[in-house]
Amino acid sequence: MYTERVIAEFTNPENVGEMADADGVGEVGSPTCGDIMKIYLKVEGDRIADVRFQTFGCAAAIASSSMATRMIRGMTLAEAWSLSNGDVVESLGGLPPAKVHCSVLASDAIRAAINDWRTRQGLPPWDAGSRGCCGEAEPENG
Amino acid sequence: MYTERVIAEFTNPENVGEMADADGVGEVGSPTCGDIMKIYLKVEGDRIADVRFQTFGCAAAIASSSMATRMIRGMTLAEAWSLSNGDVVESLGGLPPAKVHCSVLASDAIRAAINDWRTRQGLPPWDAGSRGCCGEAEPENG
Amino acid sequence: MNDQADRPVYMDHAATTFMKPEVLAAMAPYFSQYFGNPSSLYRFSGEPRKGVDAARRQVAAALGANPEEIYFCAGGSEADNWAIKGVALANRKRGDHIITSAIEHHAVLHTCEWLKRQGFLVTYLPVDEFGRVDPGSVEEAITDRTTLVSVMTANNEIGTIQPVAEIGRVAHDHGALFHTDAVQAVGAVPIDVDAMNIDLLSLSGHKFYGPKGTGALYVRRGTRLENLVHGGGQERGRRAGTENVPGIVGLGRAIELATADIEGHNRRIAAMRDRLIRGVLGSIPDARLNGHPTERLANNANFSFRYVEGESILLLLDAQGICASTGSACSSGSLEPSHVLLATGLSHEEAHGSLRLTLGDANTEDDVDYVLSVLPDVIGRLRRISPLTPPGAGVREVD
Amino acid sequence: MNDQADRPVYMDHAATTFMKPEVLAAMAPYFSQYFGNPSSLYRFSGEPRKGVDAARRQVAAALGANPEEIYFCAGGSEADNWAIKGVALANRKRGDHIITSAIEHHAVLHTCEWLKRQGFLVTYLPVDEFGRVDPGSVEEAITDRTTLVSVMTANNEIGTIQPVAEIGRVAHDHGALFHTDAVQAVGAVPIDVDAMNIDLLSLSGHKFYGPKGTGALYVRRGTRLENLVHGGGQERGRRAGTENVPGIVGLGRAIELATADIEGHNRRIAAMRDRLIRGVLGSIPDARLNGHPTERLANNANFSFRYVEGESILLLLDAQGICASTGSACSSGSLEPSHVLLATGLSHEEAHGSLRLTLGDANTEDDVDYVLSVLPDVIGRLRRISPLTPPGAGVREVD
Ligand SMILES: Cc1ncc(COP(=O)(O)O)c(C=O)c1O
Ligand SMILES: Cc1ncc(COP(=O)(O)O)c(C=O)c1O
Repeated sequence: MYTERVIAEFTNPENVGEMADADGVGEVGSPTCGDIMKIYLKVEGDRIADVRFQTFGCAAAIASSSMATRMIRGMTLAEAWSLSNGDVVESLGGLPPAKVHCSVLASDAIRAAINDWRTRQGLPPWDAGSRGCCGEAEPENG
Repeated sequence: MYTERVIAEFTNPENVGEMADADGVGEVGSPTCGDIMKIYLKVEGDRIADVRFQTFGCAAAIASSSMATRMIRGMTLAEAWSLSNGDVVESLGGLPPAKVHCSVLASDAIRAAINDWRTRQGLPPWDAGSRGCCGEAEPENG
Repeated sequence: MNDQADRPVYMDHAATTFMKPEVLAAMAPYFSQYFGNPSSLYRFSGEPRKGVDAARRQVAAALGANPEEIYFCAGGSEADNWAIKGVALANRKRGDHIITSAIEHHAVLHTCEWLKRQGFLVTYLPVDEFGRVDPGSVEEAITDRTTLVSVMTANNEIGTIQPVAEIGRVAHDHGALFHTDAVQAVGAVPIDVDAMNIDLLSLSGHKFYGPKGTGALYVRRGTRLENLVHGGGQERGRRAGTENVPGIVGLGRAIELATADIEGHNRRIAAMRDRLIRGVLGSIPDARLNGHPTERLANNANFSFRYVEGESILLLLDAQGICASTGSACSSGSLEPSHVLLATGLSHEEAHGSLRLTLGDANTEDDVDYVLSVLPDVIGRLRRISPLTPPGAGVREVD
Repeated sequence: MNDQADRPVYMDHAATTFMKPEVLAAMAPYFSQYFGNPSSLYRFSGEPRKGVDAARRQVAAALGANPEEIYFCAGGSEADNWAIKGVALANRKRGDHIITSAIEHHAVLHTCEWLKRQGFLVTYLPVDEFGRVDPGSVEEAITDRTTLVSVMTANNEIGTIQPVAEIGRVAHDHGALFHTDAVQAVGAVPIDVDAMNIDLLSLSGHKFYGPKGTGALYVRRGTRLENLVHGGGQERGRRAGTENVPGIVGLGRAIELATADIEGHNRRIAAMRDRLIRGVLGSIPDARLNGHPTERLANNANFSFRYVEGESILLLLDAQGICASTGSACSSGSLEPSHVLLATGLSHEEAHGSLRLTLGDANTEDDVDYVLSVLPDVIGRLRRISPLTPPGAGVREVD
């Protein structure tokens, strides 16, 4: 069901681990939903100098975290903010419909980390909307 | 589903045909039921000297007619009257449950022929009961 | 008795067919090698899943459908039950009326009887003397409450092919769904679900040289349908049960073979059938062909022989090594004549004296000759036993 | 990735099994040689009919039942649907209440949900931390309106074996029928329908090295049961559809093999299982065994590993050529934790981190060693990624 890129990203994820001295940290999800994603950012100027993640979740969640963190490294915060879950899915070569929410979680966690950094800087948080974690199941067929 | 004896009796039936100068004729069944049996008797004294049958029906009906006529040849009319359908079934080595009614038809036809003979002799008919032809289906299982 | 019983002249292909070697070959790797559950996550499920996917494409291609509209199940009876109960129950709020025909298979008729016991109304359309449903009669029967029209593509006893496209059109004009039981039609009648206005279609693998215990239901995208078998999420949540992978793969291969050259197949089979029909009607008096003279399955010959009963014919043919079938079925207490033959207007007697010979891919012209050499004598023998036979009637001398 | 994917270490026998060569050998003649319809009248039907009859005796013998009480169908899901809907609908006049357990297979639970939509009342019995149903809870739940109690013989996820004889006794004491889903139990739990007070029992061929798409329902003589699949008169009028003769024959042979020496089989399999359990719990901290310590299927090992999620475990094991299963299933929008594990009192997190390893006849001690050599590292890797892992937790050093 997963593409080879997803499996490769999952089995050899990058940017794994805690970051003790992070400038911004974002955590989304819950054990009830079955996925938790935590993103750590090191910010230099308005750019993401370093990024780490920790994920509890399925292969798609881990692959999405890894891919998303690789994508935002070096981006400005504004660029990282506008990274959509669709960008992540595309870079993974696709995700099964039931797994798309994992990529949403990844971009949500990034935004949470950015807003954490903004708050620490005394800046007002950007408006992230609210997407929740346990989305409603779409009927698969008819 | 049929025993070898039924198949043998059906493929090589005895006593087949019309009897122009019969002393008694009995016909039971109807095309609607799917079986018609007609028995012709030649009576000498109180004995069945000769017997013929004509049957429209399934293999069990034809085999039952053949077997029943073979059994009653030479019997007294009273003996033939008391031939039960169970006797016929036994001589055939058994009939499938759904086919037992064919043997009933055979003994009914014999009784009809005997009573025809009795009526022609000015004797009162014996009481044959009434068994009809399209019996109620018994539930096969449970 | 002859000793051909193990390899008789088999003319009962409408009952079931042998499985083709190509089909078994396609199935073989999935029994013990690629045995994994196609729904599992590990790579070992890849081959089974590919097998099922390919079969779904094969079935879809044979029907002019999309693969996502094909649902595998365990046979024609299940498909019929599922389609009819599924549509009736899922659309109950919209209406409680179902239209079908008097000559459907019992899998349809008994399902409709069950729905009647659940409070549904069922109309049974009559047929003409050839077994055809008049699309105009659908028009007359259909109401605002009608949610489903179910008429078979081709009849299993007399082979009559129905004007399904026209019947489907009438159903759609009135907002009803159209289901067709195509169990006998696959491989003999070219199917295009769009052109034929079909919303649901039942088929069964063992009728076209595929495996027994396999079938499929075509369900047009967006059709409201309740499940028949509830449970796991197989078949996209619509039909629970671990997938019968070898069976599904075999069904796919079989339908591909059966629909590769329907026209050529029909030409070959119909030539034998026509010779059989001419030979029988030419050598046996008081015989008639049941079903439609032209709108019939290429492999179907169904006769009524007056004065005799079908099971007897069958067993005498069997004694000569010929496998055939009759509409005269045995139930306790009486012979049940075929509801199909009665619906075409036959008397009970004629309906009882029916014989169905259905040809298949392994039959040869020799088989036809053999049947033609045996059948007149069989009918003659039984007529000599029958009290219904008028003096002189019997077997015409063959010239 | 290793390249064992085609012949991996397969430890998912509760999902499905390979078919044994003896089973295929038994089926082989019925595909293309003895292909006739067993219900037909001609002698050519003799072999298929004998094959079906023999299989019916084989299944009956395995259950301590009479052959006339065995009805073949297309799998465990169909058998469950049939038993539960069939009893509920046929006995509706007597009562509208059904009792089942919280840890049944979806084939039972979703069927009960369907019945609820038809107006029935359903009680779901709780289980203890080991997944056992207390017969006393049946006693409490049962009322005058209860027509059916359905509790599985053994659970498919955690392997817990239920006190079915006691549950059946309570049902009978109150005039209710007792159905058990024995799909996972056949070949592992000795069955005697009389001693165990069972009125209906479901089984599925592909769980004990038989063919996929085959199953049977045991129905005690005299049980009121509606049909699920209506149509032809097959299976003595109770389950329509041309008989899947090769499948039925294979099912018969498979159940005969599977029940020939249950004790010896269990001894061999349980020895491997116990070594597996000890090895896993000994080398991986924060791991627990789910299910009952002793009253469990010989082939079932089910663990929860804290801080990690099951699908990830599965896919890393797959990358090492190991086929396993998890209770953590994916549905749109969120991970659905196993209803079975939640019912035993696990938290969502623990339920998500479950791994099921189910052994089978082809597994060897080497396979156990291999899994034990791979699993600690897999769990360790995922724990290092997880934000839930407390500092220091991870993998215990093996000494
Ligand atoms: C306990 C249990 N019941 C029912 C089923 C359904 O059986 P099948 O998938 O063969 O229809 C299964 C297996 O999937 C099972 O494990
Ligand atoms: C027209 C028709 N519908 C349905 C069926 C039922 O198919 P199956 O016996 O494969 O369930 C048959 C054959 O028996 C049939 O001929």
